[in-house]
Amino acid sequence: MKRLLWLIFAMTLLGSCLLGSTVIHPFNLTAVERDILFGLRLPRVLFSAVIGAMLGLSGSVYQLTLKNPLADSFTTGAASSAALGAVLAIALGIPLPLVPLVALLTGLGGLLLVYRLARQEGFINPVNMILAGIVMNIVASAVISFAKYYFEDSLSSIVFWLMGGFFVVDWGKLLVCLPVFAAAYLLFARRALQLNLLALDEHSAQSLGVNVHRLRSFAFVVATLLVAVAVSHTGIIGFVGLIVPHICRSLFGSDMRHNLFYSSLLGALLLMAADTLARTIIPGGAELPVGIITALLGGGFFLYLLQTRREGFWHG
Amino acid sequence: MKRLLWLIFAMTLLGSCLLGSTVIHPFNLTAVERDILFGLRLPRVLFSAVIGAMLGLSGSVYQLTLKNPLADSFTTGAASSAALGAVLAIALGIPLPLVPLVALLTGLGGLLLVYRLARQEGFINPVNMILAGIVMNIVASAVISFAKYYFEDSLSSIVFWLMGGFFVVDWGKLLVCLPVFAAAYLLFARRALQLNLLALDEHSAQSLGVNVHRLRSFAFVVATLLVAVAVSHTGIIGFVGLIVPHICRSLFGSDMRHNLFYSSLLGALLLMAADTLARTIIPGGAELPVGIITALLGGGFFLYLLQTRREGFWHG
Amino acid sequence: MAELRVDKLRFRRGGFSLELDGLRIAPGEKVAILGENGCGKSTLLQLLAGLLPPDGGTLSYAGKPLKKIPMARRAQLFALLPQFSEVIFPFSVFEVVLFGRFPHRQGNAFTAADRQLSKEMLALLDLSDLAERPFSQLSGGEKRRVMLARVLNQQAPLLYLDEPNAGLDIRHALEIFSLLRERTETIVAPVHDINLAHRFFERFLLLKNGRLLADVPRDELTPELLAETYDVQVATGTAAFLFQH
Amino acid sequence: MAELRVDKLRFRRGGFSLELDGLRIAPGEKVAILGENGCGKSTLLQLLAGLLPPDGGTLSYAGKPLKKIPMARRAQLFALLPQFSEVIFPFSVFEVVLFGRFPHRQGNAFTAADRQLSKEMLALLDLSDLAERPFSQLSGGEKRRVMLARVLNQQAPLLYLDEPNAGLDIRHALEIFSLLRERTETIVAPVHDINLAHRFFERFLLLKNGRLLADVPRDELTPELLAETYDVQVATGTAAFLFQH
Amino acid sequence: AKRIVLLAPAAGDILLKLGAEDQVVGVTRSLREFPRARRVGSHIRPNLEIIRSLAPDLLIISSNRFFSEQMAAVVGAPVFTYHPRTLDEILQQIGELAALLDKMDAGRQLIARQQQKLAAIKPLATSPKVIFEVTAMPLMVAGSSNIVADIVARAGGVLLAPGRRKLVRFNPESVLAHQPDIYIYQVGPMNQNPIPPGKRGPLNRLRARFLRVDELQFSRANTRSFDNVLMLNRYFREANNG
Ligand SMILES: Nc1ncnc2c1ncn2[C@@H]1O[C@H](COP(=O)(O)OP(=O)(O)OP(=O)(O)O)[C@@H](O)[C@H]1O
Ligand SMILES: Nc1ncnc2c1ncn2[C@@H]1O[C@H](COP(=O)(O)OP(=O)(O)OP(=O)(O)O)[C@@H](O)[C@H]1O
Ligand SMILES: [Mg+2]
Ligand SMILES: [Mg+2]
Repeated sequence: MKRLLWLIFAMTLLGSCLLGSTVIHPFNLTAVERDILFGLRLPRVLFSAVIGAMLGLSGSVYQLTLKNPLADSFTTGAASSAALGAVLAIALGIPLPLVPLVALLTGLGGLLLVYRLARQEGFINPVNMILAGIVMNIVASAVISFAKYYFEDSLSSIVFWLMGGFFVVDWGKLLVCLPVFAAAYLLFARRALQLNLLALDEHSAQSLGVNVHRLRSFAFVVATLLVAVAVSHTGIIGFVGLIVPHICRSLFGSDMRHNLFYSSLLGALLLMAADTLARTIIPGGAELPVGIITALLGGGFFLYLLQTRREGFWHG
Repeated sequence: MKRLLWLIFAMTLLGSCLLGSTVIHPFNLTAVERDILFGLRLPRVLFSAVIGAMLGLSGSVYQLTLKNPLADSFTTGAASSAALGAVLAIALGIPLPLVPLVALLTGLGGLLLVYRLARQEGFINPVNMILAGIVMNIVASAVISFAKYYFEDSLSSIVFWLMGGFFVVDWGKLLVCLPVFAAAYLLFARRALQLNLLALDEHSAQSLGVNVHRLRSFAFVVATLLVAVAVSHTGIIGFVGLIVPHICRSLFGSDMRHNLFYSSLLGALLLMAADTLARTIIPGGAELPVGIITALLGGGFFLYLLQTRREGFWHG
Repeated sequence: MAELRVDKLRFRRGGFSLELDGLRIAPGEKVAILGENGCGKSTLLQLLAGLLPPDGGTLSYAGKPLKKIPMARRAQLFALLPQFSEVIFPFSVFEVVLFGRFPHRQGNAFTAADRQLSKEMLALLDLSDLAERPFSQLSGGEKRRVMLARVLNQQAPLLYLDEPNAGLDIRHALEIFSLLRERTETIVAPVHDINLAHRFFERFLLLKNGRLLADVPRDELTPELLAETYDVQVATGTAAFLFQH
Repeated sequence: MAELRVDKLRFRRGGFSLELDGLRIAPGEKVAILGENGCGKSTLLQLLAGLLPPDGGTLSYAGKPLKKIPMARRAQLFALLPQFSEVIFPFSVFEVVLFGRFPHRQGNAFTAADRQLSKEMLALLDLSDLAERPFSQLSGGEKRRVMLARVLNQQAPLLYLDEPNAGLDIRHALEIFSLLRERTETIVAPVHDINLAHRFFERFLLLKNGRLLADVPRDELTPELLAETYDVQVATGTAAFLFQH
Repeated sequence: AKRIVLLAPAAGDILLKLGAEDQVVGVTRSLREFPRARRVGSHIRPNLEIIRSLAPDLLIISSNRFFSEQMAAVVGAPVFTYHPRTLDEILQQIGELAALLDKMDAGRQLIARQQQKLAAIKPLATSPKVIFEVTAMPLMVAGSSNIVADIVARAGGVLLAPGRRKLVRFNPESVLAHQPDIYIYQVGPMNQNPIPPGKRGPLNRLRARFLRVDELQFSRANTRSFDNVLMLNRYFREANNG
């Protein structure tokens, strides 16, 4: 199963590199083709895979730490607070390369706020995290709406940025995101066993030697960082973080050691395939926003699983 | 407490009628002023109150039936499926008075789909409702994104419509929405005792004589109808349905007999006040999207409660 | 006559199957269900209460098939204490107990009489001090007693109590069992404490692997039967504490 | 010496307060905590296990203050069976039991030895047939046994078991209690079944309203003491079934 | 510039009139006037790969600054932003474009032709108060930085512009309170099938003339804007005469 998935992944990667609005002859590259392949397409394909992996991974962790099947980067306020910075940066005309930085900063700010709100007498519990996330999400979304309204000249830029996508990718961005993902993945994977225990009640987990509050805080902070980095580079790509972990739990079991891995892999696969479709499906070079394809591919598969193997999703 | 709230409500109502981009002298109405007051302002104020009440009421019911503090008209897919119709209608240039109708139709379609997906061997349980709602939300949002993308000339209309607000209000619309709200409120209020029992586990509730599956289906359908009607007339006004029920539970206890009432009243109050601010805060007749004010007022109050009386929110 | 009749009941779920060929429970009988973990006690109770649809066979109460009795009416006939219960909103103890009056509500509000009854029920179960406490802030046994109070408050003539003494201390267990014994309700209750069951119940259904091993009155509950049911050695008459209410 | 020491422990929550002036529990002791519902047994256990911060007083294990023992180390010293437990994801029984090996993990995976031990633990608790079943599809007593298996799998020298026999049938209760009696671990366990506790435990803490009423060995557990603890009348030596493993 | 990628639809008209049709190698999908150019996606979301494969030496973009700059950096071609807010700026940008395209003569002629159109404007006795509806639902009207504001002003009217923005979300009751003389509403992709304002509930009390215009004629700031000035000027005069 794992090998099959890797195979599919590799084939999708290859296909994504060769398909596109301009044809590429792999054995007979012209200079322009090489330019397009290595300068534009390959980084974009890899980037979409990394972002997909980031979103899948963060969703997997959020659902566990918040103990809620509806938890994702939206409900925790992480996506909106990062998006807020980007929107303001775009609206205020801050130079391009700084936009992800500003987004990251507001994302971190949001994280801090949610974290402070969720803590109660030093403890952090799922219900409080949810309530605090709601607050953050409300406030950030309100400010984003205001920016859309107030900076009307930037409205279309803002809306399309928010829609998310891999617009202009260079190796530099990839060099930022890949290490962030790799670091986060390693940090989580090293704690996969402990993370599993968060599915138990707090006392059981704690008496097994897991510092539940610290682990929850840690997982929350790292997942939010992932989301902030992803959102700051690509805008809001919804639902990947929500459905991919459910799909993986249903297919590969609840064990977080698998869920972390498969959520990343399936997230990468989904986003890579969706982006390839998004840029090739309409003849004439027009691109669909990737979120549309993601939703249709992912949503369709989720629907199929929901019809066929409902038990594996969530206890209840 | 109840009396105080009614008093505040009445005062807000009065204030909302007198405040606006044109000053109204209540004891000395000119013809134009009378025209504005009775033809435009009063219906709008009342309409905002009714919509607020609808959203608050539906949120209160959703959180109970889905047993999830994150449940609202978004997570159930109700808002997006209704918005979908409106967006398509706007984009395709269907005459404006028909937009709410189309929205209502897609809203009902979405409701049917979610309902069918959530049923499993004739039963309907919260986790399935949540998963089905996720699917609906994904699909509807994807199609909305596609419409934004494909009909880019209608982008600003779509975006501003989605942002929500009380655009063109006449007594006719009020005459549609008020009875819908009243009917739904009565239907719920008559079942308030039974609804309370949904907070218990399924077996306890059922053995107390509540047909849990039927009641859940009923509550879900009526709440979704409310949302579909509200969204179809005013676009998406977020968070009212999410935070108002939490605030009311925290202030007035968990009993659904109170929660239904106060969620409606507070929803009405919040939206009425927010709309009044939205249309008066910028001098010169320009309007802010009401969602911004709603989020700031409601979110602020929620934050305050979260800091001071966390226990009353949700068991856990 | 408000008799409970079970005929050729069949139910399967996963690898587990339950079969019960015939059972009559007369009004006022106090029936304990004994059997080891996973033998199907809770499942049987849920079937009897109409919460699980059987795969075959018929259930009837007072001559009327259970299927034909509307759910609202059932609640006036049977009350169920599930093995596990939950309350997601921060309701108070009093509110939870008051829920028990739901099947007898008049209109859409509880009457003063309902409140009065609930208060008495709280007193009966030694919960008066906890009336205003949020349900979530109780100890395990206190929660269980609240749920019992809710069930008794339902005033149904037939009570299904899934391990009514689970988590209760000995005084409360005794109080509640003697209370139950003196009441006129029919009681069907899986119990794990056999000595307690033996003292307070008069009829015993011995269940094993989803089959009825025996259906005996108190004086026929022999050590041999118990040994067969539980696969343990049983003796009688050995020294032990005896608690008296 | 791996002794558990408690000095001047103070804790309050809402209207409830717990005070324990001094307590020593020696390695290998089997201590039952007796007391009525809400007297603070579970709270005490959580305090001893370091899950609740006390408002005053000190707790130490093997001469070391509990606060100074890092959480990961604690899990190798104490294991806790909470009164209620939950699992939100559809984990299998085997996976849940394997979790018990967490404190002894090497690196980030369970070893073959861990799996082997877990299998043995499943066999010990009569759960082998259920190994692949999702935890959520078990009966109440089966769930409880799975959690016990998880706790024993932790191989800690000090076990806090909150009502270890709750929901267990008599055979499994006996099996598990005799198993526990023969092991070398220190055991501290609130128990409601006093006769069972009396047979298998050697020391008794009698708790009432958050205060220690008595701390006695088995032969000093008199009917009078029990009567005072539970406010019931207690006699001895009356006829009852005696179950033998 | 010999290989132009045109991402600002409004500038299409000017390039045609400057006779630069053959220099345009890529256009967005909404421009149908350049049949030989390749489609490079929509103006908000152009396709980078195609643009780069066209090897352009000039990008003409509209106000979508954020993505355009980013894109230019990747494509490596100079960028011209076409974003005039007034008639004077249109003329100025025509001149700049002409210079870039090496069509100075054509540019001068084009500018002169537009100035001629303006010369035909006749003064009005009184300036009508004008509201310009961009979309009916939600009600949004043109603000003072919209090209419409300058068109109306040049035609002799006063645009009731409630804010220094292009679009303002407006309050129907404020329309009543401002009592405009002329209510212009555009019909087109942004405002499809609006009910004529005179028949709309809140506005039917308004004593104003209602003028329906074509969105595609009005929303793009180019040479057509000058024709619009003449048209409105004529209309205002008729209105003043009853
Ligand atoms: N979260 C809480 N907040 C406030 N009070 C609590 C909370 N949990 C328990 N209590 C109270 O603390 C006291 C001790 O509770 P504890 O759970 O320790 O009792 P216990 O001896 O274990 O009882 P049981 O036999 O029912 O399990 C009780 O009076 C209970 O009502
Ligand atoms: N949801 C479920 N899906 C599949 N099998 C189940 C489910 N719930 C229970 N079972 C199985 O059905 C059988 C009977 O369960 P039941 O809960 O009736 O046992 P019980 O006699 O009440 O046991 P206990 O004494 O432990 O409460 C058990 O073998 C159990 O594993
Ligand atoms: Mg059971
Ligand atoms: Mg306890």
